[in-house]
This record gives sequence, structure tokens and C-alpha cells, in this order.
Amino acid sequence: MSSKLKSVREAVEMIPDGASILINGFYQQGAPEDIINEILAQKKKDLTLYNNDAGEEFVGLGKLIYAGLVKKLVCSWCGLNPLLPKLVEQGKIELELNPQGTFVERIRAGGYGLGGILTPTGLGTIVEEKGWGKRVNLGGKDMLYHEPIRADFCILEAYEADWVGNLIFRRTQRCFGPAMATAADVVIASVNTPIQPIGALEPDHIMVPGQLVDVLVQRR
Amino acid sequence: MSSKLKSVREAVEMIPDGASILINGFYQQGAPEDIINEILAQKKKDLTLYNNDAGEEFVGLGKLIYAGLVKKLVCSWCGLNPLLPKLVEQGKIELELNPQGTFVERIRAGGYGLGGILTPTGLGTIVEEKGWGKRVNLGGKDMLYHEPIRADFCILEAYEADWVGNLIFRRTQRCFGPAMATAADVVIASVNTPIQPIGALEPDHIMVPGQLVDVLVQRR
Amino acid sequence: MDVRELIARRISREFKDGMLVNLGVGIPTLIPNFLPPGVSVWLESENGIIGFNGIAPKGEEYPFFIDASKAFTTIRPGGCIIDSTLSFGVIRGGHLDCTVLGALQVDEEGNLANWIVPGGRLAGMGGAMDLVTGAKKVIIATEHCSKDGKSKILKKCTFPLTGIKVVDIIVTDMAYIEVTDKGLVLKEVAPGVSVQDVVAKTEASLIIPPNVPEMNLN
Amino acid sequence: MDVRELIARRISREFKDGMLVNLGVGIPTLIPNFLPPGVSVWLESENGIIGFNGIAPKGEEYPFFIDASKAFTTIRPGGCIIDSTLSFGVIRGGHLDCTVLGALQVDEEGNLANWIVPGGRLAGMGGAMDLVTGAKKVIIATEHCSKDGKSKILKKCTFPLTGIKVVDIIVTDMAYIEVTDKGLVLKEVAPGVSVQDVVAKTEASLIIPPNVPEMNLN
Repeated sequence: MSSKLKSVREAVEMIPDGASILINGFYQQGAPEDIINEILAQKKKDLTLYNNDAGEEFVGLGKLIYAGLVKKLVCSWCGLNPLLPKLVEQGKIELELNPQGTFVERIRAGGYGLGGILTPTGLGTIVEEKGWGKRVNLGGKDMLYHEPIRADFCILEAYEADWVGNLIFRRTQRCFGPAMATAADVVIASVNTPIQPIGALEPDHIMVPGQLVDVLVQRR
Repeated sequence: MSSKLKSVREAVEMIPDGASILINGFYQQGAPEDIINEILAQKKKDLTLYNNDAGEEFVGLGKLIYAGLVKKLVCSWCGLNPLLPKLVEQGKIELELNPQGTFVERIRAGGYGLGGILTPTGLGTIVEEKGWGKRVNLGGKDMLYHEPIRADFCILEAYEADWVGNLIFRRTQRCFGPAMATAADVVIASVNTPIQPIGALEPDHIMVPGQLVDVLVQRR
Repeated sequence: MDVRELIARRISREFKDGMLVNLGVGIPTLIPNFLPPGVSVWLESENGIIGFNGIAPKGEEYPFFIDASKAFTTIRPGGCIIDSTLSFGVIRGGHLDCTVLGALQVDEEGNLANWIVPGGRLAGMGGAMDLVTGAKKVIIATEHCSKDGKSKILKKCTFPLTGIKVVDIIVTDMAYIEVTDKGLVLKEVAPGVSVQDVVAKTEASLIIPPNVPEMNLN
Repeated sequence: MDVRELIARRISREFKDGMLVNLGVGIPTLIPNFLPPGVSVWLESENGIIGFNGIAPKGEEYPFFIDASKAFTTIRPGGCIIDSTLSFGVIRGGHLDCTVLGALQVDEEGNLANWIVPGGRLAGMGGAMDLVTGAKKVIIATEHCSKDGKSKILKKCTFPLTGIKVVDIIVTDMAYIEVTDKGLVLKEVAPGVSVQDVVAKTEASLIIPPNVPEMNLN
């Protein structure tokens, strides 16, 4: 088995302009700040990003938005990024808002090979009005249908990993990580602690199977 | 907080005739043999059961089927229960077969408040022919729509628990447990090891939040 | 008594020991301070905590542990961590006994608008739409009128909605109102407030039972 | 060479180091015995194991650890346990590099029937429908003909289907056949078997390239 370890520079060099990227994180937690900084440094352009929020001017994916690198963002909340609404008004960025539960379930559906999701959340709201979700009647109930989400890349932070790529998160670092890691062609994990020998992690405690993880970056 | 601990007799006394029950287990693993034996002893009738398989004559829910206590069974496989096909032929039991991935995903949808599932699995097969799944075209793709599954009760085995009801499984005991525990009005767990003080379990390792668990039975 | 404390105190009386609840920002976060002796609830945080325990003491912040308001937090013994899919499974699947949220507007049908003011700054709905759709009981904690004195309890919401027919209870600095199939029922008034005061300050029609007691805040 | 070993040996040459694979009962379970040096694969078991390690040695059976064939098993260092939702997420979501399954019938369109004989004993499809729908590569390991000498490779399956247009490769004791948009292509023959032999024993039409080499089994 060849090593999955790359430098953060090498890892980000894999990402082309125009890529779609799932970024774990609730605020900055779970988000790989080192990878985001490198995307900024390498000026990757025309990105489509999926993240729960929109970061802040100097925090998380907010930096990429402020730098004009983002073409489209799907998120549930953007209250700490005052520039975003202006960019939306100016037509410089496309914004799709998803209820948070819808957002994560769509990503999981993409990763789990399901044909989309059916949820009562958002019926009769902007989610339906804007056509982000489509009203269907199945099983005698009105629901919103949303297509699954898949992306070219997923970037996330993990507390522990082994050389297989198995990941373990700590506390609320977990959030969207287990779902997102299933839904991208290439999964890049930035690992907080030294990568461990194969067999060091308890099999019952692993939160993302290493077979789903393509690249490990050792966090400094 | 009042105690969730009951004897297996008390726990099973909560289950009325005609109840629907999710039973964890892949073969007998993860299945609470003590609770199943007590259901047999108390002769609960007209049960609707959801389990991956159909047990065997002297193993798991097979015992309930052989005793004539089961009205309907939804499962993915019944190869070790030779009586079941005969009962189906005689019209004494209703059998619905679901692909295993469809089966667990429907249960999760029930527990997670989703409107059902959309899967490519089973298109053009008996699953569609029998009307167990319904062909729909959404997002430009043909899929099978299945309604969510919820039940009155869920019974399962867990390796560890605390007095809150938090559960931890070991190895393949886990299987359908985390999904099933979300999808029933009353969740009863039979616990292999002595129930632990509150705070004894590591919060990152808990696999079913105790707030979803109603009754703990101490396995003897 | 401070208006916010009054509302939080009244709502705290709705909680039973062991409930799993999600509290929105603002007034709802005050509620745990006023729970009666012997009543403790499990606080759920959308980012995947069951049983979070308020803000972490200075110096004890753990870098991988925040609540949904971005504050470093701690966990109560017996609490657990879940991922976002299960967090919203718990919310949407009816496992949450109660959610308490603020409102911009709420109306006679139990419709709620609480995530955006038309022309106001765009923020997104976050988890609010799932919470009001899925929780067993949706309680609105709000001042009865907006800062410019207009009733927040309307015949029909005019702002973009968070959910349709989702609200069960509205608790304000003036009244405790129940949403029923027949309309809004005035169940209690705040101390020193008359039924007439409430009616005068409410745009929505209110059903007034023969006896409308004063809120019990103890 | 034993027929079953021949089929398993040929299929083992399809595996690359580090692949995640799911092997059905029967012939497929023999494949790991024949992997070339330096090639090891992660075996997935539907009940939630990635990296199971064959049957547990006598006396080392752990009561909470079986594979999908009900045998007590162990885990390879670096393996992990997942629940059934993720197990089938991995399967259906295209994360499985390959699945190898037996067949009752397989046809020119890549349709597969492998879960029930009409009038035969009812068993259920288990995880097979998800496996053939989701795996990146579906390889059928089967004897070329049934016990009564009839071809299992047909113009059109007549038994209840497991999946529609799902099969990529068919490996039998006579041939290695690829399923393409244009039909079944005979890519290799077993040692000592001629192209004519294969055609004679196959009901389906076969596309025969100018050069059909013998299987490499080493």
C-alpha cells in the first residue's frame, strides 16, 4: 500500500480551478484551516463550496469568498460573512440556502448512493419558492425532494488517523465530517495528532473508514 | 430521573398483542435473545416484526414464527427458516422482502423524520413487481421510492450502557441497532455488562444517545 | 422583573425532568437558570451535542468543543456527541421534546417567521426550519411587540416563513397563548397585565376563555 | 486444477492492492487464497466489517463478531466496524471497488439472476441487489453450465432478476467474458478449452475477437 501522506501544498495542488469542494465545519470547527489557507495561497478559482456556514472575513472559507475565489456556495447560514450578501446582489456569487438538516442529508445521500432526500422541512418556505427543493407527494404526504450532493473533493480535519486513513474526530469536530467523507471523489484529511501505526486505532471507534480517505496531511 | 431498569418480564409486559417490533440482529448477533424468549413465554400474538433475517427454528425471532405469533415479517433474507415459506404459501403470514440496504435505510428514514427513501436498488426486480417499492422519476433518474418504517417497539442487545440509557455496541453486534433505536416509540435494550454510572462512558464513543432509550434490561 | 426573565421563567415551567430540548439564541438560553428544583433537561446543540453544559469556564476551553452559538462548551456527565446527520435525525424525527425559539412574527395558524426581515441582512435559516418542523413542542419566546410597538402576533405573517403551522405555544411579556385548530387561545396573562391590555396589543384574534389566570412564575 | 480454484485464481488477477471488495458465498470466498504477492485487499462484510480476516481460530471466537456467513471472524489491523446504514452506504455509494458473486443465470445485457429459482425454496435477496447496483465492478464467478448441462449464460435471463445491466465480467471454468454495450465479448478461454467449445456451451451470442488468449492463472 502506497502512503497517503502528502504535504498540504501537494494535497492542494490536486485541486483544479473550478473544483467543487465539501468543507467540513460548524464555524471553524472541523474545518481544515491549513488546507483552506493553502487553497487561498494557490489562488484556486471558480470554486463551488459546500459548507454549513460562510465563514468570516479572516476565518475558514470566508477567506476564499473575500478573495473572490468562489463561484457558488451552498450553506445553511452566513450570518458572520457580511460581504456574501453583497456579492450575491452583485451577481458575483451564486448562493443556495439549505436548512441545515437538509444540507447534511443531501450530502449523505450523495455519498450513500441514494437518489436524493424527501423531507418535510422547508415546505411553504423560501426553500420551495426558490426551487431549491421540489414539492412531491409520496406515501400520501407532501415532501420536498432535494437532489443528492456529491463533490470533487472533501476537505476536513480529524483528531486521529492511522496510515490506512481511518479517522477519529474529537467532540464537535465531528459534525458534517462522517457524511462529507462519503460524498467526494477525493477526500483530504488534515490530522491534528501524529499519524498512528496500522492497528493502533480501536476498530469500534473509527468514525470514517480509511478506504474512503485518499490523502492525509499532517497538521503542524 | 426515574430509573429505566426493568426486569425482562416487566419490559415485555409493555408489549401488547398486535404490536410492531424492530428487532436488531444479523443472524442472532445484536438480537436480544432474552427478550425474544420472554415474548415467546408471554405468547404475544399478531406481531409485525422487522428483522434482517427470519431466524431459525430454535434461534432468535424464528422461535416466534414457529410458535405462530407473527402476522407479518419484513426482512431481507430467510434462508435458515424453512417453515416461513410454507406459512407464506398457506397465507398464515405476510412476508415482505426488502434488499438489505433498502431495509435499513427505510428504518433510518422513519427514525430521522424523512419522508421515505429513493434508491436505485431493486429496479426491475421483484421489489418493483410486488409493489414493495414504487418507481418514480426524480432528478432525471428512475428510482424506487419506499415508505419509511417506524414501529411501536425496538428491541436490541448492547454491550455497555449507563443509567441514562446511552448504548455502546461491540463489533458486529452494532449492525442495525443505531438505526432501529431511532425508529420506535419504545426502545428496550438488553445490556450484556453491568449498567454503568452516569458519566462513565466516553461521550465520543456512545452509539445510541440514552435519550432515545426507554427501558434497560440487565442481561443475565 | 426583567421582561426577558419573565418570559424565560414562565417557559421553564413547561419543562419536565429528563426532557431533551433545543434552545434558540436570546431569551431561550436564559431558561435553564429558572428550572424548578429536581428538574433538569438535556440540552441539544445542532452541531452534535446532547447534554452540553453552558459556556466552558475560563481556562478550560477545549479547542474541539463549541456549541451552536460558537462558545466553547463542556458536556454534562451522561451526555454524548453525535454527527450532524443524527443531530438532525433527532430534531426532525420527533425525538426532541421541545424547542424554544424567538420570533419576528407568529400568526393565528401557528405559522412562524423568525429568520429574515425583508430587506434585512441575509443570514440563512440554519437549523431553525428543521427544529420547528420536527420538535414535539414548539414554544415561541418573544416580546409581545416589536421595538416600534407593533404586535408580533398577527392574523397572517408577512415576513418569509420558517415553518407552516408549527407553533404550539407563544409566551411573551404579556401573555401565554396556545395555538389550537380554532385559533389562538389566551391561557394566561403576565402579572399586572389585563386581558384587555393583551387584546389591545395583539393584531391576531384571540379566543378568550371565561377565566384567564395570571402566570405562575415561581 | 479444480474448477472452482481455476475460477477463483483467474478472478484474483483482477484485484489490485488496497481494493475494497465484497465476496459472495461459494467460489468467491476462495479468491483471497490466490492473490499475488504484494496484493492484499480489504474484505467488506455486509453486517458492518471492513477488513475481516477469515474464520476465527478455534478457541478465539469472540461472541460479538461474526461475518455475513455467520462464521466467527477476526479483524485485520487497520480494519473497522461500521453500522448497517454505512455498510450499505459504502456498497450502494460506489465505494466498493469490486464485488464477486455467483450466478444462476446471466445474460447478454449484463442482467443477473442469482437469488431465487422459480419454484425453489424462498430465501430472499439479502444484500445482493445492493451489491450489484452499487459496486464499481461486478464480477460473476460461476460454472459455465448448470448441473444438468445447460448454459448459464443466456440471451435473456428467465429467473427473477437480482439486477438489470449490472454485470461487468463473467468468469467461468471455460471463459473470461466481458459485458459491453455491444454484447458479450469472449476475452479469454480456460487452459485446454477452445473458442468453439465455449461457443457450443453458451446460449448467448458471443463476440469473438481475432485473438482469444488463454487465461493467465499464475
